[in-house]
Amino acid sequence: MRRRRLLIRVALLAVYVGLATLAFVTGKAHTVLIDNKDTEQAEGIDGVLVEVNGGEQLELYRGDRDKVAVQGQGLRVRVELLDGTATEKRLRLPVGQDMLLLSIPGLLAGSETALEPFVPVNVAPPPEEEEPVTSDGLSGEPLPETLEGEPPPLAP
Amino acid sequence: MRNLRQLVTDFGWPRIIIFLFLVLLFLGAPFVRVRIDASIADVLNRFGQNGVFVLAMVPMIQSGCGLNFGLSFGIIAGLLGATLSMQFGWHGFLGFFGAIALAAPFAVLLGWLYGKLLNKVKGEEMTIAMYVGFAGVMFMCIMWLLLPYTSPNMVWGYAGKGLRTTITVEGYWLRILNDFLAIRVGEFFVIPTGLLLFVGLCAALMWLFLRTKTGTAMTAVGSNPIYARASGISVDRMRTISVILSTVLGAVGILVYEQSFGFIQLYTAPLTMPLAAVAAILIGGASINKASMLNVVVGAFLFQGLLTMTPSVINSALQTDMSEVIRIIVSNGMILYALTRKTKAAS
Amino acid sequence: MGQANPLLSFEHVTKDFYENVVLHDVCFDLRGGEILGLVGENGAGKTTLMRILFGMSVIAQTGGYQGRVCIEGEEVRFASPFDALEAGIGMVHQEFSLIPGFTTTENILLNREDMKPTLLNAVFGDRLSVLDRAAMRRKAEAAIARLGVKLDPDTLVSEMPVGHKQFTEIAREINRENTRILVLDEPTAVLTETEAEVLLESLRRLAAQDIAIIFISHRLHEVLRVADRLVVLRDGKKVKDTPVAGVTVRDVASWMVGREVSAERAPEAAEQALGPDLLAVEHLWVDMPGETVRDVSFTVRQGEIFGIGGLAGQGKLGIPNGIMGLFPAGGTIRFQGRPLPLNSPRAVLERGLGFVSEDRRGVGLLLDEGLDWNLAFTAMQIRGQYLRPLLGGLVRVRDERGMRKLTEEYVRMLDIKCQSPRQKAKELSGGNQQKVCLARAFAVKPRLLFVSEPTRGIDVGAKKLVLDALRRANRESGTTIVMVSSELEELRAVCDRVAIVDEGRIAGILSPQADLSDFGLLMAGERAAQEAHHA
Amino acid sequence: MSGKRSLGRFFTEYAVVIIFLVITLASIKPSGLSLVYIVQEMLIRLGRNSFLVLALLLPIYAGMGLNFGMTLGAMAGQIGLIFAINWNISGVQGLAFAALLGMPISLLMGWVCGAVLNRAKGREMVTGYILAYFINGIYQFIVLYLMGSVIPITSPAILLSRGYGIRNTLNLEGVRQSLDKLLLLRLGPFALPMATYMVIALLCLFIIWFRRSKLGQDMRAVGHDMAVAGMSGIAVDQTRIVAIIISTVLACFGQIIFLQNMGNLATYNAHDQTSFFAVAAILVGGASVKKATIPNVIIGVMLLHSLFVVSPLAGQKLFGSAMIGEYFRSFIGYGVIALSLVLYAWRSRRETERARESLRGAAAGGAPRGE
Repeated sequence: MRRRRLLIRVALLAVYVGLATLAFVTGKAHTVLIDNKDTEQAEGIDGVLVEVNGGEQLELYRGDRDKVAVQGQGLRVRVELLDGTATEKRLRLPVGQDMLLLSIPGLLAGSETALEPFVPVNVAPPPEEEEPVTSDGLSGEPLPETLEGEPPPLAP
Repeated sequence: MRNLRQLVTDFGWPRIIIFLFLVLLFLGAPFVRVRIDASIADVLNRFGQNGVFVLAMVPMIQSGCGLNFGLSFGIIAGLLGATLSMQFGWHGFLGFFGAIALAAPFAVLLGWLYGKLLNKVKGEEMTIAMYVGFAGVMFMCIMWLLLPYTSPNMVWGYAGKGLRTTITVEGYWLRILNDFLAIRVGEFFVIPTGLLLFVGLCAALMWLFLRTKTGTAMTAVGSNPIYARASGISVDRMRTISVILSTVLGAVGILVYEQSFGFIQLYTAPLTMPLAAVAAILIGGASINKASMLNVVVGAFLFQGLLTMTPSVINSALQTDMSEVIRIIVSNGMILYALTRKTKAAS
Repeated sequence: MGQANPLLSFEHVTKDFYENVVLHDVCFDLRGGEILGLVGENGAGKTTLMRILFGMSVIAQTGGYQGRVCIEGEEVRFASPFDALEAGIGMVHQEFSLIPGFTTTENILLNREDMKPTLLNAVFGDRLSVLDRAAMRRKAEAAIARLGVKLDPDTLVSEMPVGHKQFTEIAREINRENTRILVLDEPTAVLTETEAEVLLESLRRLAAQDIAIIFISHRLHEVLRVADRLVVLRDGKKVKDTPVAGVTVRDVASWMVGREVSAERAPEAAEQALGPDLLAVEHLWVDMPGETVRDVSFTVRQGEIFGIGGLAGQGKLGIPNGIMGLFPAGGTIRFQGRPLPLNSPRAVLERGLGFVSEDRRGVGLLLDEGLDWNLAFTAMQIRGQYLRPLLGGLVRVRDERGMRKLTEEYVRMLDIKCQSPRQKAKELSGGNQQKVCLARAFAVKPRLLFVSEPTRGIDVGAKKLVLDALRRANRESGTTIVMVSSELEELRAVCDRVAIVDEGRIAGILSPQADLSDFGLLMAGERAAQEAHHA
Repeated sequence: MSGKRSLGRFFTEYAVVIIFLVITLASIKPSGLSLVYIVQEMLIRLGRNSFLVLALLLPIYAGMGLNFGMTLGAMAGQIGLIFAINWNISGVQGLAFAALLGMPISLLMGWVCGAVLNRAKGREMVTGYILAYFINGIYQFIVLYLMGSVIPITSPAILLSRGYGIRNTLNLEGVRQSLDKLLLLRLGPFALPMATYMVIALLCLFIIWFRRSKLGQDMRAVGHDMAVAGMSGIAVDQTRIVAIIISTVLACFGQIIFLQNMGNLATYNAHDQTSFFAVAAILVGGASVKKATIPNVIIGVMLLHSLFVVSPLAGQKLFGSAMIGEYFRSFIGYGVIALSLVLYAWRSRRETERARESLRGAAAGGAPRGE
């Protein structure tokens, strides 16, 4: 009996860790920059419609760049040219990378480096935040003036 | 060696740790360019400022009502006294002692009602005291907006009605006690003798009261209520007297605090003060049904010492505002330590 | 019904608490289906015997016991009451151990509920299985049926009459399948006559189902009616072990108390000239938990030492506590001819009545304060003594010197062993603490002094000193004393008259020289044949 | 009991609920809010707060009064959320991740809280309150100083400019209302966050099931009479600790549901008000320190929050200042907790006296009383 209970508890622990990683992997959000600039292999395409993971279509002219937030690791990109031909590609996103750059011309040309991590160079300093207000029963007043911060109402 | 160990157990380990921590801060001060004399002056000032609050804890602990989480009633009475005295435009000593005189009837009335309530409710008195106190403070917040105060110094500029959140005591009775016979040594070091004398007077009166016939009866009710009842003492009357005393001292305490601090803080300010006073008396070594003058002095000194020293020394040493967090952990830790002692719960 | 060896047997069981012996070489045995009546005065050792049987921790803490306790021949030493329960021994206490908010079924099955396992058991253990309410109900009804009483399994215990609570507790004990021995400690104390009768009837039915029963009670006529055999304990020794046939209540009473008069009775030179009635009590009732007084009337003469005796729980302690106003009371009391208000300790103290409580540590002392405090406190509060004016009489403060002088005076008089007058009361021995309580009462110079259990739990030397102090106070300063005690010997040695209280009423008042079995009879609740003449 | 007395008992029993009902109804008209808006607010707040209030039930069963120490669970939930935001996990998975991460922390906190409360029997509520502040100090130490320096927090969006310590308010953009929007049902003018309601319903089922389990029965026994439960072999202290652990873990999940609905996390203040609101709500619903049921929770949340919606505007109309409305509702909030605690303590004292009298009645059979 002892052994069986131990076995079950280990199994439960495994399920717990599994669930956590599943949530992590499927939930991880990335921002993908859709880029239509010239690159060494291919130059930008004039007028192209790009749809990522079934989201709404982005219209890009040559030299444009747009941003899309993606949930999960899978990336399904559907590119439609002015002349109507459409191609669809499936890509894997590296888990740890928050920001990535997808070059549409590179993608169409089938180059390996179409999708590579994007390191934000000069990130604008986050707005100057006020001194952290720590409060408890002994110093700052515990009860904010408005007891209930007004939440944005649910979209009716 | 034996009495050293005895001293340690009497004094209790947590208090020794805090005391050593405070000594460390004082020793470390010069290395981080913090002036020792200015710090000591600051500690003395804050000791006087909060001394009466901590003293207000003693009567209710002695009579077995436990820690007075409802001190806000005394503070409300004090605020009423202060605002009325300012409304009448009294200045200087008349202003300060007038405020005490005006606050006294409110304090006695509120104390009596609060005492009656506590007698009806045995068990979980502290939680009830806390929430009745909070409700009282909130009720006063509404009153501050409605009461017909007119003195320009206190009323909101644009509306002309309802009191400001903080009212300066400038020109009325600012530092009336602090500067009385103040001794100034060098540019930074000043001893607020008036303030210390006043606090000393209150402590002496309390020490004396505890020696009187009623005072003795009250202490007996605290240590064994059944014994007191068997000796013809009315337990409920003694507890009510101790609550009234604690509330009156609370009123005096807020006035002493304001004259030294410089501002009358209304609305939700009183919510935090009871916990600070409770933490101080417990750091001083008081238990849930026994508190002495020594506990008051040691407690107020250690607690205020902690409050003044940690921000200056720790911040400059570690370049962070860690002091806030340390103070929360230490003071609440002390209350927790007292609440989990094996003494029988307040009757 | 005889088995090979007896179901339960005590062999040469001996036990002592510090230096006084509580049980001395007790041997008796018990067969299945037999009802054994166990009787004896307070302190005769009944409770200690049961504690040994149940392996209560207090026994191990005070040095364990000698001798053997055997079940079906092999020796058993239970580490805790739970082991006893597992071995099939159930115990029904006098004060109920039931959960008021639970129904009868839930109480009967408390912590032995039937459960349906759930898949969570594998992970969190069997406390997460669901209760099988239907099975629980069936088991409860079976246990009630075995008792032969009608109990509704769904009513809440808090809404039950007292008798039903008793049956619920018994049902809980016998619900355990392997219960073979059932111990009942004063089960009929709180029951009315009819309820007691139903209880006895159900006990006989249980015995018929081969369950052995130990029936502890002071109601001798009930014991004689239901028990097959009788064991009488006195001062820790088994003095009688006989079948019930042919035994009368008078025999049992004399066995219970029959001992040669050991404490010497100082022959009074001349019968003291007793003054008029100082205290007259009519139809006094007192609501003191465990010591209820129903209807007591008596008078006490000026200068007399009036004794009140009786078994524990009969209400003798209720009398002083009620008159002194410590517990709600009613009836009319006249002191020195004038009516005395009830339920107000202050008024009674001001009229000059003093009280030394039986509960030394709980009521009698301020444990965290010094001796001077303890002694002078009542005098200060009632008489305003030991206060000195300060600031020109504006305020009166404790006169520390006066209090210390008073303390030193009484420390000498009562030979209280202490380091200094300021020593904390909790640091003194039991005997010295009792002397402090006495000194506190004497300090108020009372006209009438109630003394409750003055010698309980103190060493023999201190007992003699306390009793002498009481005699001296009575003879020298003429204090009338009402002494309440369960030590019959002391009452007969010290008092001029002794009243015996049974079930909240005075069963009778006897002279100290009266025959011991008369005392025994009164204690057992048999009304004395004729009203005892005043000595 | 005679009709009159049981009516009297009804009023004292539900005095709090009645007072609240009257005040709320009275202030609806002056607040000028449309009924549709109020009902919609009720639906949102039921989803947001019910889980937290339900977390109070188990400690009440186990006789430990109102668990002010549930704030510990709220802090654990917030720590979980901080990590979820740091690793930028969005949507319902973000909530799940936060909950999974918060669970072990709240389990540990619950164990600590239970052990401390066992050392302060008889004054559990105030000890829980102070313990919440004490752990708040440690929480601030971890979140303000360790996160970023010792604990690997990388996302610049949530770190303070000085490189370590979490900012005052975090924008829960990724997970905002993800649970509420999961199954948003449109019913006429109202939007019903069905997914949240389902999670709450699941918890209610668990509580109902739990009451019928052996552990639930032990808990009720300990709640009614600790001594008798102990004598019958129930591990009293351990049962009480389990009650607190479950309550703290539920508070952790509840806080995550609360914050996903609010949309932003006040890192250092959000948990201060959690226990106040939950306790006020359950007491307004007619619960007491010893007796609480699921209906008390539902009624309490609706009543308390409807007043919190209407009172500022009512205050504006009646007294000409919204501030009065705000203070009024804080006064009512604290007042209801004080009132119900006082009523409960006073009634239990009177009950013990009445129980004594009923005994006395039998005892004083002999002599007619006080003749």
